[in-house]
Amino acid sequence: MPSLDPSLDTLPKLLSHNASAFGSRPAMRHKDLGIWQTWTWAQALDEVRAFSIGLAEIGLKRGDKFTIIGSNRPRLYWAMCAGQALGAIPVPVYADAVAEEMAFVLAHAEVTLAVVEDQEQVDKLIAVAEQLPQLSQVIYDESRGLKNYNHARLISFEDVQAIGRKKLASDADCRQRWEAGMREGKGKDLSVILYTSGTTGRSKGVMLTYENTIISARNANAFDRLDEREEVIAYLPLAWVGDYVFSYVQAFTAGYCVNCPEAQDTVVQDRREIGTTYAFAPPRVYENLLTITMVRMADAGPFKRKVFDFFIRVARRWGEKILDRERVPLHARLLYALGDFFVYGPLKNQFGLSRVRIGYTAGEAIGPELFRFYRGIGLNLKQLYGQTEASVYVTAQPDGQIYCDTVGTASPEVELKISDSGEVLYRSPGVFAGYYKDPEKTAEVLTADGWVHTGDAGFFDPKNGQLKIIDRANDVGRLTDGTVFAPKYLENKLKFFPNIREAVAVGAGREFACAMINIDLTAVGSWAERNNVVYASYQELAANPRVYDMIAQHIDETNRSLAEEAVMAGAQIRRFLILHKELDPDDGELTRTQKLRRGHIIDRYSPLVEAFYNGSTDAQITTQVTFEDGHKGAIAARVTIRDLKPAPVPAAKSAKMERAA
Amino acid sequence: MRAPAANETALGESLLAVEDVSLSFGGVRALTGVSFDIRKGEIRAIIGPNGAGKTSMLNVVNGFYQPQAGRISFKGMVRKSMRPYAAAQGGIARTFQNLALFRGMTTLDNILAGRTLKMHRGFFWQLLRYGPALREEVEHRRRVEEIIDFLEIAAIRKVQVGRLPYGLQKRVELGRALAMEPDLLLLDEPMAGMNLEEKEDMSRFIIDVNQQYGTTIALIEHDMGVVMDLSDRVVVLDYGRKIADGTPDEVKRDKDVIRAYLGETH
Amino acid sequence: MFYREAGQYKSNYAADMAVFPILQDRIGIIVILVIAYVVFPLIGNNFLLNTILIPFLIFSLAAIGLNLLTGYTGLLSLGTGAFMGVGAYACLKLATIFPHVNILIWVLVSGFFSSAIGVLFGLPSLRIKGFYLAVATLAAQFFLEWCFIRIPWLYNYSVSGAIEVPLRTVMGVPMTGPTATSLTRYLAVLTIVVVLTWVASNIVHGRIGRMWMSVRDMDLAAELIGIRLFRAKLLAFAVSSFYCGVAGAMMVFLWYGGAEAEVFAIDQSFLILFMVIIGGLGTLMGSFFGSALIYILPIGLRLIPGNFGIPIRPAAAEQLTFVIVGALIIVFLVVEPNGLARLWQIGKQKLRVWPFPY
Amino acid sequence: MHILYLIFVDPFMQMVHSPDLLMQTLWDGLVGGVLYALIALGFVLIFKASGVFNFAQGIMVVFAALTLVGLHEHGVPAFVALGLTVLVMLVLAFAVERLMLRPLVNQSEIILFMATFGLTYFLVGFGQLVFGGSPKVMITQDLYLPSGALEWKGNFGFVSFQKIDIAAVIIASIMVAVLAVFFQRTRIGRALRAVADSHQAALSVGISLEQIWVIVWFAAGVVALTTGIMWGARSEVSFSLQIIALKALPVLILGGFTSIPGAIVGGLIIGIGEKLGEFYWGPLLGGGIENWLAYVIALGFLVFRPQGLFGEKIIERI
Repeated sequence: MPSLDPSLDTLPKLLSHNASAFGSRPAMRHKDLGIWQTWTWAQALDEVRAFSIGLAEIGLKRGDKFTIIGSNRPRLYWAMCAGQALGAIPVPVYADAVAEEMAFVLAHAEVTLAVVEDQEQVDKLIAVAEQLPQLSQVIYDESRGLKNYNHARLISFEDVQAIGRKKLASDADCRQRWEAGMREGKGKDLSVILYTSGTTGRSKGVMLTYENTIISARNANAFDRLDEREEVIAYLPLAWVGDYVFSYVQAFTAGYCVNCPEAQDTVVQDRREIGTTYAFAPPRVYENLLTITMVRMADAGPFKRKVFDFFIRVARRWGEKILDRERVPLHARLLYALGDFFVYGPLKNQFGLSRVRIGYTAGEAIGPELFRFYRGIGLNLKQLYGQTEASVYVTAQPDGQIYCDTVGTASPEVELKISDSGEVLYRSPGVFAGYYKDPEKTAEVLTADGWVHTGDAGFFDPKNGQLKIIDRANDVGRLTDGTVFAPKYLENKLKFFPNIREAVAVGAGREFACAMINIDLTAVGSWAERNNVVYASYQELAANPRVYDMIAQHIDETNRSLAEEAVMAGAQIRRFLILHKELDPDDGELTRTQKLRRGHIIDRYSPLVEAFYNGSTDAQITTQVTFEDGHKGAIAARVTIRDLKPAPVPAAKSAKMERAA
Repeated sequence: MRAPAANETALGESLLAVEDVSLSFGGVRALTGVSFDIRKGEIRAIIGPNGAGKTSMLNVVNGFYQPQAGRISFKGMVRKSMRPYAAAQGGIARTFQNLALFRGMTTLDNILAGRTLKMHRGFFWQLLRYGPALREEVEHRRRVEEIIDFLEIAAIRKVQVGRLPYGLQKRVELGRALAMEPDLLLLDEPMAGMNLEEKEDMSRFIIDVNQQYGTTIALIEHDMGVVMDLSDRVVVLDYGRKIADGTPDEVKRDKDVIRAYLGETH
Repeated sequence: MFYREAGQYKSNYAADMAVFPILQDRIGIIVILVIAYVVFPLIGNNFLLNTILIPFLIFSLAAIGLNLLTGYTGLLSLGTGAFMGVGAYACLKLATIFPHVNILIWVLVSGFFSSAIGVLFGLPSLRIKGFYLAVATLAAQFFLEWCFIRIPWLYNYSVSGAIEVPLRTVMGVPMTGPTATSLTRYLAVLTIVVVLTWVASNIVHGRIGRMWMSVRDMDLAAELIGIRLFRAKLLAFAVSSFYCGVAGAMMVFLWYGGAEAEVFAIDQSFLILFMVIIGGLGTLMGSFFGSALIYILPIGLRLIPGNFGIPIRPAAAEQLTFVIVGALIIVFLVVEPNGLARLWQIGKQKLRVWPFPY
Repeated sequence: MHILYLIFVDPFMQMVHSPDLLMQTLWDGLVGGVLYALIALGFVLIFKASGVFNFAQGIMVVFAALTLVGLHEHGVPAFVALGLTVLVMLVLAFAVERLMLRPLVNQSEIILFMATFGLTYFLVGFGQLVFGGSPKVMITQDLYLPSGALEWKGNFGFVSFQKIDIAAVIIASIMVAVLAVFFQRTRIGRALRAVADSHQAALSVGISLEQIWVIVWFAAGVVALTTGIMWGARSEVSFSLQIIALKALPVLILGGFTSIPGAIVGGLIIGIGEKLGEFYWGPLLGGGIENWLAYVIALGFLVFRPQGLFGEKIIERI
């Protein structure tokens, strides 16, 4: 493995380098108190140093684990760096996790100190305090509401910095000592533990060294020619490797500016104000934007709607070709230019995507139609395939070689291979050092010679040599008649409809495929308004027969498109139901990164699954739910099941198939 | 959580005291010989059936009405009656039973208007809106933004308040009062016409104001539950007379109070 | 549609509180100024400059003046005409007594005289509001009008009893009087209006503006947050009258080149009030819209029949104008009581959220 | 010293020395005042019932008179013309309610006020367009209104009363009486009074706001017509009258916007006041002070009693 220039092999070192290299360039912005508060790299270093020394003063030592809990705030990023400068290891935790989940992770990681955002998080920690004896200090950013708390183990971010500054002022060579201590850090050192809320079972702590993340970040920057001029917005969970690498490590290596939104629900607005140049988001985010678009346009005047639809069709027809610099007839170019002025430009502008040079979708496969839509309106959206264990980057699509059904070629310094069982394996400098305190799980995934089992089934597309992921290796199944059944593939197709938020396909080892649907409350809600369907709750709306009709049409459409595809034609959806509750990470149905935990869902809703196949037209179901405030309850419902006619497989195609067969 | 605060205010010295104040409009008696005091740092509730003269009391305190008889001592200074401007300068802020916002202005401008007394740049600079004037604007904008953040109304910063839902308008009005950095904050039915959630928010804000900024608060409120767990001390008016005064529990047990309220219900 | 706001972020309050925070708007303003200062002078014939632009600008300024009082502070005034008159006569006296001082300086200074008078007649606003105050301002209107006629000293004892504007040069260029070209006068008017509009926007966007609007929206609350109502109102009268005064002075010196007291009669007051209301109370932009509609429209009406060769008596044309303007006012109030400026705002908003409906 | 004499002594000396002149002045003032009162009455009616500050009242006076004369000029018999004119005023009332008030319902006062400005302009233009702009003579005889003067010689001098003026005073008084009865006795009248207090109250009486508006505007129209006839008979029918009509405003201030007796008393005070002022003090200022004296009187008055003579004291509540 190539090792790094020892003067730049840890993030704190990179920080001090940036402070001198791009001293006056913005390192971070935060929409706070109505404006974008800005910190240059020099200022950032100063903040970090003060806090870091403060931490040392209150007893954080090399090798200690400390956690970061909260939304994307400059101070929380600085806290990570400040700790790392002392040789301590940050263990960020999902801010929306309920107290118990936190307790598990923090206990498992033996965290001694926590830097949290506000009262909400402090309360969670207090709630599980007795499970965390080793947790000695809690540092909070926002003092709001904490005035009357017992401050024995509680201290504010400012105060810690104040301690640090006082130390700096009083003790002349403290600064040098800190520098020296920081320099002791080595590339091979453990830099962070990221707990993956894996789609199966309890989460495991992925240990990444500085080298892992820094090298893959470097490569990624080179791959997409990212430099200090980029603007990105940090809005994804701090504890997700994507955010860690993308808004921390890559920012430090490239020297670009990270912008923290005012609040979760102002992200779109804030992204728009900043006009980010480099975007990185799970498909869900693009999905939501599209949903908003469709919903709003539905309310627009007929003329506007006609214009919009017309130009969107133009975009579908020519957009991608133009984006990929293919030859297209003049009239198409002209039409597209018009469309760009009247629709695409404004649309991208509304979402703050106008200035995006490169947009990645990752974390989960993206619905092809969705993907094409954005490429069509001229957004250079690409796919990448990554894993926490790989410090994100496994494969990515180079500019100009974009296919909606592949995830690209191997990223720089990454070796790929497909096992005989069809599973994707890789080896790279980014490969993790192992799961924390879990050697046997590590052994399962990480081979002696450094190969990692992704657990995803895939193959190299013969047409373009790019990797193609079908599904989780152990999710791909077959129907009893032997047709391949790739649930995620179906689900993605369904999820393109703005009205469908989540879909769970079942059918492995069954005679036909079925789907459980989560409707999208925004989209269906506004549809309900327009068609004056009255409803009091999600449950009520979900049960509405007219909603069923609408969803049925969507699925018919999906079936028709499935019928087009030789392989999938057999796996059309014959029956479906609309779930009486929204799938929710708090109930373990989704991961914190909003990935479906299909296995869990299928046995959680087994009565419904059974009903699919015993032909009954509805089923009674009672489910445990966890409410916002953490306490549990149960909701019961009678869920209707609908039958669908499979779309006829086009004669020509089936004929071909026979010949092929 | 409230307990410690309550105790220390019990000994806190009096910030404002009204001594047998009487007020009448052309023969109609609104207040008759009412006396009570408000101590530094406490939350003081004024309750009573409709038409008990609660609002009139507040109007006397911040100088909107001039009582015919009685004395008002504020910060040790004794007056026959307050004058609105004097009250404002002395640090008495006020919200109103049925909103008195500047409907044509944005949330931001409404709250900024609350800073008027603290802004001094002369006319000339205002003409240029440059140099000192601009610096002053900016500096006060920062303070206002803190209040906006505190009241969680960032989203409506630049919306005309006339277009806001009732609950939010109430918040903006509170914000305008807070912008005056008052020593004494008079709240006239801060939760009137609010749903449960809004009420909870508002209660939280009131407590936070009292704790964060140590602001003394006098509030009129109908929702007994709210009054009982917000306030340190309660004074009860009925037909313009004071019929009880003391801690929430004392007042709850007082039979005059009970009668007054039962009397009101039928 | 034209708005591309992505990437326009504010990292300090000064920028966030700017009058035109959006780049595209700033560009728009620049374009307008270029047209006003370059294009019009180049293509402008006497008719355009003298009959359309100069009066349009002057009325706009007067409208701004009244808007500060009525739109921003909520004090209805029917004395605008008279306050303009004060400016005009003051300017005449100043120009006669100190012939060698730059006339434009006097045009501005004369504003202060009408401020003084304005404050004087604003005094009743201490006690009275609304229509009562409006009638009080009528007292000013008629009293001053009477002064203009009955005090010969004011019009330098000219036999006609009218103001005769003397020839004054600025740096050798004739600025006022018969020999002054319409171009020089146009540029002078334009500059004064631009500068004063800028100042007005500074005032209304700052502390004083907020003070005034507070008084307008809820004077009791304003009082209780420590605003001295009386001062605020008098200040409004002073500033407003200043603008009207300057407008009046310009009207006589840079447009008519001579005028009788009738020019400042009550009809003038009403006309300006129309402009303010139709344009939009409490918006500076509205003042321009209003003056454009109310002043330029009738000109158009008078021209149209001629252009289409329809024979029509000038008198009849005059009366027809009355009918149409009257009807228009009602129609506009019905369609958009908040004036043209509001319509403009709505349109702009639509462009900003395009292609979305909201 | 001399000026003080001229102001404070001399006028009163004159009054004493020639009481006939004084009497004449008072009479002229009285008549003028009555007519102001009538215009003010129109204002009050409308303001009470619809809260609209009807700036067009003055114009309605002229318009009514103009219509009457104009019709007669086109050969319509006087009383038919009178009837037709009344009809026109009714149509006007309907038109105003339909096209102006209804669309502008619950807009702010100033907007409605502006609308009546629009109405004013419209009527001015329209009236002239139809009947021509030149001043006209009121058809006094055809309406059997008296002309000439009653002359009355006393030992202290000689006073002349124009018969038409006497008629004016009488008719005006009748008018007021009728209105008073109408308001006190009739159901509609009571409804109108109710509206002034609260719109719901009015509805409870079983009359829609729209109807009420039509009624008051019509009533105001009729009052305007009467005023127009009287005034036209004294001077001439032309739009210069509208300036005089503005005099009704100070009258309103004295009397208060909502009080009928106030309008009358105010009218008299203004009428007499300005005549005396003009006659005895005017010369000091070179005359012509009639034009503004009324307003200054009103203004001075306002400062001491903002709510007007008969308006009740406002207690501001928050």
